[in-house]
Amino acid sequence: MKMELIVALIPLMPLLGFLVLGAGFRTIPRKITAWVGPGVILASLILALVLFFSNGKNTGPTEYHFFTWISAGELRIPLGFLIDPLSLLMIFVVTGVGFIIHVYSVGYMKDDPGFNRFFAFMNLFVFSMLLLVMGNNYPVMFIGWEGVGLCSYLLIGFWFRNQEYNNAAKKAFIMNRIGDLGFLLGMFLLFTTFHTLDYHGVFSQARSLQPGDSTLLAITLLLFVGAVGKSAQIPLYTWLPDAMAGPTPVSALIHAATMVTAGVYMVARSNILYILSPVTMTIIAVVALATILLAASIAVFQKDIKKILAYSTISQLGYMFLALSVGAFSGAMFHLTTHAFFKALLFLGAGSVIHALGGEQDIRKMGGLRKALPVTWLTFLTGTVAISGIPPLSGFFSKDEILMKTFGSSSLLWLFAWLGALLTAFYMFRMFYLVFGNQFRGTTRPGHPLHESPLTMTLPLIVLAFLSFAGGALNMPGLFGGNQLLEHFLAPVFSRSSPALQGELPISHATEWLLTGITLAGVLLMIFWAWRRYVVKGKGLLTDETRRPFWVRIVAEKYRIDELYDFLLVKPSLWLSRFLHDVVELRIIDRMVNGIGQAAIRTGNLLRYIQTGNVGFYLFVMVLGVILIMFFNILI
Amino acid sequence: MLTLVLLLFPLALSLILLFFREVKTLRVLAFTGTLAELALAIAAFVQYKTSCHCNLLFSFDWLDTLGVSLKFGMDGITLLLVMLTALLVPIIVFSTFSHHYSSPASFYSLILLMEMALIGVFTAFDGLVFYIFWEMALIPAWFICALWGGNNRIRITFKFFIYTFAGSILMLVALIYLYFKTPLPHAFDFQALYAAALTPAEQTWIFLAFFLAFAIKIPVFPFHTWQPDTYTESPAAGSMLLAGIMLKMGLFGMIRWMIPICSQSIRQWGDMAIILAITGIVYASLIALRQNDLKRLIAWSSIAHAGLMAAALLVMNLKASQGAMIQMVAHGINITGLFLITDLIQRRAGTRNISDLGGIALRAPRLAAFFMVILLGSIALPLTNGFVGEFLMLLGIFEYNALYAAIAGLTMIFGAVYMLWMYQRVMLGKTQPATEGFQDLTLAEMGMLLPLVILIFWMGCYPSFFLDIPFPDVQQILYFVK
Amino acid sequence: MTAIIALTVLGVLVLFFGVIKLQKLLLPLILTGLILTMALLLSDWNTVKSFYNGILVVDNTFLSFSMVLVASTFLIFSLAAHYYRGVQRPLDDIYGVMIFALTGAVMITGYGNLILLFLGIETLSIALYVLAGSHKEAITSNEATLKYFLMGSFLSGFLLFGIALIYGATGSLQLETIAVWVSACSGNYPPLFQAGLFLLIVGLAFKIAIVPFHFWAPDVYEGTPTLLTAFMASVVKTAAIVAMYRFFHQVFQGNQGVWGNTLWILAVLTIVLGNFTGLYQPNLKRMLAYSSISHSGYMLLAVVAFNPDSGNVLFFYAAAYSVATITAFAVLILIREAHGNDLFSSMNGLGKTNPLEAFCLTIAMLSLTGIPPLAGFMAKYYLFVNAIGQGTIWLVIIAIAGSVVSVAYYFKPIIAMYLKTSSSPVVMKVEIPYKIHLIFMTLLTLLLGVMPFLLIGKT
Amino acid sequence: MSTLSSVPIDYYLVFCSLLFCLGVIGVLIKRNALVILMSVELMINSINLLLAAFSAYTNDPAGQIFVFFIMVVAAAEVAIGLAIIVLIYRTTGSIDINVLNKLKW
Repeated sequence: MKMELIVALIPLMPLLGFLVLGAGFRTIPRKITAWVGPGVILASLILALVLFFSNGKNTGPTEYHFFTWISAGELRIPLGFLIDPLSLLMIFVVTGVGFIIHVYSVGYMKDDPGFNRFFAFMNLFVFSMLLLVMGNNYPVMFIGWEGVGLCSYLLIGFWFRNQEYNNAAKKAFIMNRIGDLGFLLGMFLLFTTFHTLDYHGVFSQARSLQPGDSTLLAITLLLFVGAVGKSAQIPLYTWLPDAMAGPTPVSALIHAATMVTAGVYMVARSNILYILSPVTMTIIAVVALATILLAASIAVFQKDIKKILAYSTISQLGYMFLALSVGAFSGAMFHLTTHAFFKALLFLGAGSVIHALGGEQDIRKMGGLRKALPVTWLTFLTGTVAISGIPPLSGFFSKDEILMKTFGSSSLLWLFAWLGALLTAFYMFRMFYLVFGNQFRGTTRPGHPLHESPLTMTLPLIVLAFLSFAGGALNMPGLFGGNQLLEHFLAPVFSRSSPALQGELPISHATEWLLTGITLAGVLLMIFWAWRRYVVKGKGLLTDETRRPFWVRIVAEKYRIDELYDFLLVKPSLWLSRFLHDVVELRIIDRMVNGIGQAAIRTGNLLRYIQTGNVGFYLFVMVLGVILIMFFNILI
Repeated sequence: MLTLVLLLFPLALSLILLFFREVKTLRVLAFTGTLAELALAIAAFVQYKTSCHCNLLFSFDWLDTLGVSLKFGMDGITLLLVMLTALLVPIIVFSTFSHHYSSPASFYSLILLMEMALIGVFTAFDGLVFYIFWEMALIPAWFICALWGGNNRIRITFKFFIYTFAGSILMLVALIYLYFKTPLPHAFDFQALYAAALTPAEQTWIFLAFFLAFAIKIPVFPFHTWQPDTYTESPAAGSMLLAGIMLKMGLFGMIRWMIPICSQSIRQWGDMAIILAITGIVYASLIALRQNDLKRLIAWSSIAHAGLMAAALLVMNLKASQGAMIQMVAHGINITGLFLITDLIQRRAGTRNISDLGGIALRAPRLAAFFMVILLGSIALPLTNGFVGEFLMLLGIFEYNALYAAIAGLTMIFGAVYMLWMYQRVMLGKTQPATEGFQDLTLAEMGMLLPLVILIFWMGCYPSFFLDIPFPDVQQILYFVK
Repeated sequence: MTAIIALTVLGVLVLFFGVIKLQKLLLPLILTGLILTMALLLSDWNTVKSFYNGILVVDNTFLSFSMVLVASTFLIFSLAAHYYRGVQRPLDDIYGVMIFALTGAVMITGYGNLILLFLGIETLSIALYVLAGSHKEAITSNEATLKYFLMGSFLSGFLLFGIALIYGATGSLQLETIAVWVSACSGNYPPLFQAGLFLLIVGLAFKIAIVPFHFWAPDVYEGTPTLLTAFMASVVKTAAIVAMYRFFHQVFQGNQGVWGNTLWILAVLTIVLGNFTGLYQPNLKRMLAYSSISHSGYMLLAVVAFNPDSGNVLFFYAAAYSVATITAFAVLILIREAHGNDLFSSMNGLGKTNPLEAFCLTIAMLSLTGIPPLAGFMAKYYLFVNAIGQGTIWLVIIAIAGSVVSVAYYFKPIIAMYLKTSSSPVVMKVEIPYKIHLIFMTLLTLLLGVMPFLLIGKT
Repeated sequence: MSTLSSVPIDYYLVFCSLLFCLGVIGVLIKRNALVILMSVELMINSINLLLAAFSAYTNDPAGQIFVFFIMVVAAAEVAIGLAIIVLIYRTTGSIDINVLNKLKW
């Protein structure tokens, strides 16, 4: 089979699925959908594997051009794909995790009237995501970039009867659009500097630039704005928690595993640009840390199981950006991958819990589900342990690597990252204990007993649990005698920027062991505390919240950031809108226009009174006219 | 010759229609006629493409004493817009079948007259002929809007007429003035006008005259005040004709007549105009945020889009101009689609007020899907027609001045805000009393919307086809400017 | 010359027919007579003759404008049958006087001597005094004729005084001789001559209804029987403007003279006042009066921007204007019959009840506004080209501003007819010939707009 | 002839102008149609005199011929004028020019 075809088919399969399901979203029976929906994703997964193994040895980048998409003057934007380790990794994450989640959804959405619509959108999402990661130039990435935004909009607002959900969806789309504008401007600046938008062209030219070049600074910052929007970093993160309005598989796929990591991918993709603009890197680092701590701290007080996971996602993304900011691109990609595994797992697990409780999401009404949902319990535990970073689970390795690299760059950064890690462990186990520990606090509806989810849901859980358990093997650090597979695999992509990385000081194994030890100790301590607090003392958050100290309340209310934005942006723009329409438009501009007309009519009304109808007057005026004419022409 | 046929066929048809009374026959005649016109347009396109870009010239010395010659022709720019016109009019005609307009004969014949005038405007290669058709287009437009419009149509359409008339008549003076500056023997032919020798001052005056005329027609802030009311009060067909095609007259005039003739003064004063246009983008978008009337909201959005196109043309670089060219078509398609949908909704729900609507998607998923697609087109999502244009235009503006691009780019955000808000209130949520018994699209209606949707994706996925049509001529004009 | 004789004879014949009680045959006689005159005029096209040692000059200017006058009269007469349907009294006097008025008008299109100018104008005016009052019973008609007479005779006094002074200054009444004298004094004219010149202008301005000598127009138009108002608005105005043009053309050999600024100002005044005052008129007839004033302003523009081509401009403009105006008056007559008044309110819903008439009026209005592709537009366009060619661009800009304003009142009837609905719709009974006549005039307006080359550049 | 030309032309000019102005003033200040008519006649006659004088001085008969024409026309005008005045008198019972102003604005 020709390579072009395979490469083309990888994204086209999901598109096909979308078209089929979309066209017949009223007619196609669920059975078929249940096969088509996941089927197409599986197909592209297999195709990806074929692609991978067929050119197994040469991991060098290969570009595929299909046709010229846009062309004007010297601007030529081909619709082309770039297959290199980075994009391959992303393809695997997207199709792999995507497939698992599709399977899960078959069970999860079983009774939903919008079954076909759901899968159509999901396929569309995968298509856009694949475009995003496969494109060989920024505009094509942008297609996917906005496409996934659209899908996220459509899927968050999937149950569109509920205007709350719709608001959440709208919020997500608009916040993304804000980021996208940054991305767009970044692209424009790229084009005006490099006169091309192909990765190859841009990077090859960029390498010749001096570090700290001001144009590059601007470019990278603008692109980063896009990343911030897409990957829910400060200040554009508030849409992600609300995005939990969507069905849980959506949260798992889009808002945990894939879409939100697009920003990370984009920065990693343009690593050379970022390496060359240290200022941006610093800014990213600051933003990332702030996000980590902010999100984690909020997560500690959340009551909605999905919201907790959402905030945890935000902070994990923060870790990825942190890694990027210290130039540990492969580390970031590694964490991206493992995170995809365990966060998807956690979401799906949460989904299974919610499913079991008939839609209940408040962890105060849960508890003691261990007996009722053994599989879910076990897999969820795996996820929790993984994300908390306890060896030998995947999360440990990826996070550990990031911490190391951070320490390598600056110990202060490391300190905050470490704090974040502790918080993570705490809120994750808090949630875990509240959901599965102690007794059941909620109420089961009659005829709807607590039950384990069907196989279509549990099987994906198990698979993901395994992945998040063993995922660490992908990139076992040298410290533990691993041979950093992923790092070597990705090396060709980041090698270009590695020369610039030589500056970083190497860390001795001793320090590494020490740091790991400290981290681990802290994490275990946190888990213990969480256990004391929520299992032994059995506090089910039943303490009334009014007696909390002020700062706690602030944190519990998410620092009132939403309110702040509402006050700073939404309200003013609405007020401005009204002002412009009622005052500027009607009172000033339109009145001026009408005023001219009315003035004319008034003049007419005045002038017509000259016509008094009195002959004497007429004669007089005429003579006057004659006299004037004579006067001006002859006497002067 | 084909050009002449293209021009006279609608005229003839509009006269023929006057002799029929029966509504059915009228509809059939009008629809088939406009389809035939479309076929003619396509034929013209093929001929143009195949016969080595000879621009199908038809010329007849009309007033040789005054250097006026009835000169019609086609180049890429023209062709694109003629095709747009020829495509949209049948759809518009089709959309009227479900209405019962009083005195249908005159209604359809006016629509055809309008089509003729529009094609005349686009195909005119002679300054005065251009002006003549420009004014001519106003009459049927006014009658359509005034005769079949809403309640306080008289005041509003009158304002529309006198405002646009006032704007364009200054252009006449400018044209005549140019005429005397053309190399001997004086002529109105556009090559001659391009060659007119002007002092900077003269050029500035002429630029102002042209700009006023076009700015009012497009409309560019702050000359837009006639537009929202007119779009709102007009019958559906009228709004579509105005927004879908007539708006393009102004933009077309800019690129065909204003830019080549007064490029110097645009370089000098253009920034003012561009700033106006860009202000208009933000201004209109902001106002659109709070509109409760569907049509009005679309009207405001149209002002925003038009502003972007005007700005793009005024920066006078290839990308922006190409973007503007394709965006003209895209905007024509999208806004027609939006008005069609509005019309469908109004006819089913009996109201256009966003606050009274809701939950239509529950009852009419097909409509929801079509609406969503068109909406995506108009908020410029990649792979829809809107994106290509906006990308190119913003890129071009960015090259001219990054700040302008940044501000103009806000349209991406605001557009999403008000459009999605509107969609949410109209289509999503729970059903309202008005939308309880909402019917989904019939096959006919889908057939009406399908061409638009296809074009939206076609232009989005493979825009090269459309970009290549005007490219040589745009390039030539811009080369001429340099 | 033959034409003038023919017309005179025709007038006499009309009266004679009246005496021998052949009322029925009056109109056929007149119409054939007019056609005959047309033929006569056409017959000596492109010949330049002068009669009575230069008192009357027959050249293309004379011929073309005479044709416009005769044609307009023809159009008006073909309305007469309908207009005087119910009237019992013999009409030979009115018709006859109309013919004589026409004769006077034709005379002053070809005068080569100020005596003939004076005679022509007086023939015209005196006839018009009679016609204005021809509706004896109506007090408005009386008032109209009184006002017209008083002002007319008064102003013709000025005209005469002007002629006298010119005579005194130049020593001749013959245009050629005056021309020689003028070219001799090369630009700086003695005050005596200037005074004469301006008094002459004033006298003619009165006939053309140029501000501030326009006062008679609205009142007299309104009071005069509509048919004759049409006559005044078309024939008289054309004749007078031609007289002015001819004087400048002959005497100053087509180059600018001292009168420029004065006429410039008069033109501005006329355009502004005519258009603005038109805005507020409640009834169609008075509105048309003001419209005619503003149009005399436009015509004056051609004289201000004086150049050899002005004749063509005036010719085309006069033709286009006359046709449109007569059409408007033709519909006005119908409306008056149907409603007893011509308020805009009484035109409501006309588009429904009488689509044809409404359409014709609409076309007339659009043509007067100057909307392409109608005659009015081409006329204005030609005028503006001519003026801008002479560099009077500001005057043109004022003129177009005026025509923007004029939209406001020209659209009043259109809006009334199509957009408003009347509580008690009256369907006007119109007999076929009249309809045909209307259609004919409307087509003429369209034709002149689409094929202006038929008339442009022909004088 | 000699007697005519023994007076300088300027005298005629001034005198006739004065007469003319008198006529004008008469027209302006009087409200009686009949008197106005007479004033107009005065104006015309002043012009006649002027023309005659000019023609005498330039030895050109045209002027004097013109005078005859003017007399004729004036007569006609007066005839019409009187007729109109009579008409007005019949309808309004007065010959005050300001009584009739139905037509205005």
